[in-house]
Formats: sequence, C-alpha cells, structure tokens
Amino acid sequence: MTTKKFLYVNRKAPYGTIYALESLEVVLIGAAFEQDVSVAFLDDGVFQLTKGQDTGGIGVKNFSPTFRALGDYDVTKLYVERESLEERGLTEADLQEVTYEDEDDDWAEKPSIRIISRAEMADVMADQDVVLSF
Amino acid sequence: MTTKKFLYVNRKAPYGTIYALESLEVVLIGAAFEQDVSVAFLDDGVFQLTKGQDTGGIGVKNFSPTFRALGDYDVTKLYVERESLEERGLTEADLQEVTYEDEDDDWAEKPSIRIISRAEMADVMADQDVVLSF
Amino acid sequence: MKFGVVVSEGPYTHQAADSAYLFVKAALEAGHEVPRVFFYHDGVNVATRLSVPPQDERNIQENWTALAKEHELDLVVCIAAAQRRGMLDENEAKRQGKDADNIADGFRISGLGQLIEMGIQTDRLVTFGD
Amino acid sequence: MKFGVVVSEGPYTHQAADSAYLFVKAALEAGHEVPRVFFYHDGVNVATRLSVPPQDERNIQENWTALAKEHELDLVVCIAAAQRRGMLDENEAKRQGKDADNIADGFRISGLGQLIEMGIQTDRLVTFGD
Amino acid sequence: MSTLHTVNKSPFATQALLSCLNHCKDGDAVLMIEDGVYGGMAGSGLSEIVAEKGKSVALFVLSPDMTARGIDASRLIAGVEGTDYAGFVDLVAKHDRTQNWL
Amino acid sequence: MSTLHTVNKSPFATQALLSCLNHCKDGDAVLMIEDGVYGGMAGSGLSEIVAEKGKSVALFVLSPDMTARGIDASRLIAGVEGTDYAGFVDLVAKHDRTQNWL
Repeated sequence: MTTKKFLYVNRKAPYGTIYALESLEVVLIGAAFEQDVSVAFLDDGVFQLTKGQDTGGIGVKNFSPTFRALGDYDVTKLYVERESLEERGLTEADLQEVTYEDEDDDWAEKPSIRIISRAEMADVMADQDVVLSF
Repeated sequence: MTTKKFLYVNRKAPYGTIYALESLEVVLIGAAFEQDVSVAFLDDGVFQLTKGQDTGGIGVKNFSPTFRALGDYDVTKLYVERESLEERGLTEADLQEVTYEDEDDDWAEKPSIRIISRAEMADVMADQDVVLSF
Repeated sequence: MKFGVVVSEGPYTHQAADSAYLFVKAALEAGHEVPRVFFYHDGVNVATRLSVPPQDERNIQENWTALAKEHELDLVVCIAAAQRRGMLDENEAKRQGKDADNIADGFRISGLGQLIEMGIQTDRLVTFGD
Repeated sequence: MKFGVVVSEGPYTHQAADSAYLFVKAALEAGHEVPRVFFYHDGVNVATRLSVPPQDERNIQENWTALAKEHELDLVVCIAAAQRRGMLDENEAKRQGKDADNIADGFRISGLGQLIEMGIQTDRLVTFGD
Repeated sequence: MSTLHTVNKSPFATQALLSCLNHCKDGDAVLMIEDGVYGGMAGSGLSEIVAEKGKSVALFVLSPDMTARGIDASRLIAGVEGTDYAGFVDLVAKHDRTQNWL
Repeated sequence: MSTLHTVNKSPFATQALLSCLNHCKDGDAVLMIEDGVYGGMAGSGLSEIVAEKGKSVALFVLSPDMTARGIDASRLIAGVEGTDYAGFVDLVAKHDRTQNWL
C-alpha cells in the first residue's frame, strides 16, 4: 500500500465540543494503516494536552490519558505551536509528558511532543500529502 | 396573561449556520403571545439584515424578506448596533428597509430598524425580563 | 423560584446538554422548580432513543429521561426543529408517512409556543448552546 | 483526478452538507472522480431518512441519495460517530437491540478506516465542517 | 437590577467573551463555563482586559469545567472566583435575568 | 508544491481566518467560503490585514456564498477574486493539497 504523509490538525479545546476526542479516535484507527503520521496542536488545540485534566465534575469521559498511548501505535510526532502556548499563558511544563520508545535507538524513551514555532508549523503543514482538520 | 419584555439577541451571520433562521421563527411564533418584543442585532448578527441577499447559488432558502413582515406581527423594534456595523465596513444604507405602520400615529409608516450605540445596546439588554440568545 | 432551561446543541458534539443536565439537577436540589426544559436547534437530537454511546461514556438521553421521571420534568422537543433534523414521535411519524420514529420516553414534541410560554411563566431563563 | 470529501457537520444546522453537495456535483461535472464521501462528527446526521424539512426548503438527505444513485457514489457514515448520535441501519439496530433504524437509501455505515483509506487512495481530500 | 452573563466559548477562539464584557454593566456578573473557563486564566494575552473588567463586574468560572481542563485554581486571574453548579444556580437566582453569550 | 486553504468562518466571529493567514506560505491560495466570505470585504476592521497577505498568496471568495449574503463583487478588497464551484474544484486540483480551517 502507498505510504502517505498524514497530518491531523487540532485547533479546538477539549470537552466543550467533541472534535478533540473524535480526532483522537481517527488517529488511533489510522495508526493501523502504517502511514507517516504527524499530529499538530495549535490555537486552542494546545489545551488538549494540558496535564491534570479531571472530568469527574462534568460527567464527561477524560480522554487525555489516551495521548500517552499514542507511542504504542507508532504515532510519535506531536507538534505543538509555541506561539499558541504563549498567547494562552502556557509553557511546556503545563503539558503532560508523552513519550515513545525509539526502535532505531535501542528502544530509548524519547519525548513525542515537539514544541515548534509558528513558521516551523507552517513548514510541517506544507510538507504533507493529506491534511485532516478537526 | 402577564406581559414581559422579551429580547431576542442575534449575534450570528445568516446561512453558514441555522441560528438566524430559527431565531426568526421564534420571533414570529412569539408575536402571537402579545409580549413587549425587541430584537437585537450585534456582532455578526448585523449581517442578517443586509439587502440584496440572493441564495439561488447555494440552494438554501433566502429568509431575509421575512424581516419585512415583522411589522405585521407588531414586532417593530429592531435594534442594530452601530459599532458592529462599523467594524464590518457596513452602514445603514447596506441594510434592507424594514418598516411598520404606527397605529398610534394614524398608521404612519415608520422605520423598525433603530441604529444604536454599543452603550445604548447595553441599556436595551439591561431593561429586559427575558433574553433569548441565538 | 421557577427556572426555564433551553438546550440548543446536540448531545456529545457540544457540552451544552451535559451542562444543562447538571444545572437542572443543582437547581432542583436547591429547591427551585424547573417547570420545563425546551430543546431547540440541534438540541432536539438529545431526545433520540437510538443512540448507543461507548460503554465508558455517559448516556445523555438516559440521564435526561431518568431525571424527568424522578422529578416529573416536562421535556419539550421543538417540532419545527425536530422535523428538519429527523426527530419524530409515533404520531408525527404516522402523520408524515415515515416508517420509524426515534423519540425516547420522557420527551414530548410540541411547538415553539412552549418556549415563549416558558419565558412568560418562569422567573429565570437559561440557555445552554453553541 | 480523485477527490475524497469529508462532511463534518449536521444538515440544516450548518451549511457544510450543502457546500459539500455542490462541490461534489461540480467535481463530477468537471470530469473528476469522487470515489467516496465520508460523514463524520454530526455529519452522520445527514443520513437520516426521517427528516421532514419545510416544503420550501431543500431536502439535504434526498439530494445526497439522488446524487449517489446517479453517480454510484459511496456515501459512508462513520459507525462510531453514528452510534453516539443515534444513527443506525437495520443490521446495527438489530445488533444493538434497538427497535427502529433511520439510515436512508444510498448511505452505508462503516468504520473510520474508510476515512483513512479514502485519504490514501484519493489525490485530494476536502473537508466541509464547522 | 442586574444581569448574570454566561460565556461558554474560549476567548482565544471566538469573540463571545469580548462582546459580553463590552455589553455588561457595573454590578453585573459574568460566569465563564465550558470552554469559556479559559477566559479566567492569568498570564494570557487576554488576562489584562478581563482583570480590568473585574473592577466593575463580578467574574466567576465554573470550577468543574476548570478542573476538567486541567486548570488549577491558582492559575486564575486575581479576583476571578471559582464556583460549582450550586453556586451557578444561586447566581441565576440572585440576578434579575440571565443572558447567555453563545 | 502549494496548498489551497479554505476558511468557512466569519473573521469577525472566530480566529480561523487569522490563523490560516498566519500559516499559509507564499504561493498558496486561500478560498473563503460560507460565512468566511465576509473576510473578503473591503472597508472592515480586518481588510488591511487581508489585503496585505494578498501580496504573497492568492485570495478568493466563493461567489455563490457572497451573493447569498448580499455582498456585491464591488465590495471586495482589491485583488480578492470571486469564483464559482467549478473554480473551487479547479483550485483543489491545481494545488497539491487542501487544508480546511474549520
């Protein structure tokens, strides 16, 4: 099967609407197709990755732990835009840790989240075959 | 039956979403209840009143002529925020004419659209019993 | 005090139906009355009895149906909004010549007048939407 | 050229389903292929056969069903999104123990894999949503 | 006579919060719920505008929505108060009307 | 290699158009559809930003959506071009990928 570069673009906050959750479902299913997958978080999408989410008080399922499972599905490139974080008063320290084991480097544990600039995000976007937006 | 002051608040553009149309349906039905009705147009809601709308090319019903029928339902106070118009590069001349016949003034034809400032809009909002938002 | 509540967005897609549910529960617990909840726009989709959410998610329709039963709530689905979106009860299905219906127990279909009436007869009106 | 199309919002509420319909028609008229249209999020609600829009409005479901018949389009409704929102075909209704179904002719329910596959097998992918 | 305003959108995504703040009057209250709770966070590009408005109107965020999104109460702008659903109900009862900025 | 971006939201309501313009690259095209067509209007508070971007990217509005909303072509920012659905299809085909800003 052809291998294509897939980018999933997340620009919306979690829980207020379902897009963040249903985007994650696509990423998980898509992993089985062995494409070259990247996931972008910009604008309010960066809020999806905050640590310490606890949805007990709103009766909605907390799906944030699922991001940590992405490494097991070989989804290891989570691009987070620095300017989006800054505008929201967030830093990398506010995000949960997501890692993967690099099979090309003796299974060393490496961070999946890559903080990049807006210009670099534009480069990532321009380097894709398929862009799916949520 | 009690008479209350009802305000319908329109902040969304027409056609991209259904809120403008379904708001108008509420206003029309509500007219039968003989309450003291005002309708506010601010933010993108001012786009609902532009003249010359022609939806033939998008296959969606053009409901803008219905605003002109509001006078027959005794809905005669359509408040439009000046600042919202200005930010969008619009003037009163871009809006359709909506009039009513004033039964207290020998059925003289009068404009229903009242362009008011943001501060006046805040006053209108603060003077209501029931505010319905779309 | 009497609270009227409007739900304007569909279940799962927007948080509105969840927020409204928690608000109504809290209002009842505080001793207020909620004579009616009105479902408008995509809010009408809350009333479908055909949804099958994943087992680890809440069932929004069942939550509302149970709350309605417990407190004798009047859950009204706007007929005009419902027709556009394919929400029908048995009578409406028959009347429209449709071969199925999908409204759950505890909800009833009625006109927009019920929204205005709710605004007139309650002390406060709160809308949860998009 | 092969175009894949995603519809992410519900009928009438958002213009997405109308825009996608006009886009697919134009693509076909220009000689392109549209091997599949994938309905996700509230887009699954486009597939209900129970909607009864006002007589002076377009019927979005019927538009899609007719276009699918004319051009043998593959209209796929995402099963995960559909289950949450109460969209079922006859098989799904039976499997889930539901007493009714509501999917119109011309639509079929299938998995999210069909979306990825569409991305792989088409030359361009266009999403209409909110 | 005063109004309770609710805002359920992220202020970074839509204009709802700004429009609300531009229309509320001294003595009103603004309750940020759902994705609206992000408007209560300190240190963002919008915090100063919100904090300034806090001098004339009472600002609240719905705590369960804040907690769901991983925002600790220590991150709130000074003067913005957290409340639960019971507090939401009280705010509705206390003010003469509710206006929802959707 | 270039991208066709679509924007379907009013730039006065959401940040979608601004975010799109901040991420598109020289030689890309931006097509404003649905409520997005308001972004093509001259004389608004956002016209200058859009016009400036028009120097490096091609800007289009979907004419049927513009006409539906009562905007005459004479109201467009200089350099913003109207197109119909056939033109939309051509733009998708011409560019290597489509990115939809929802």
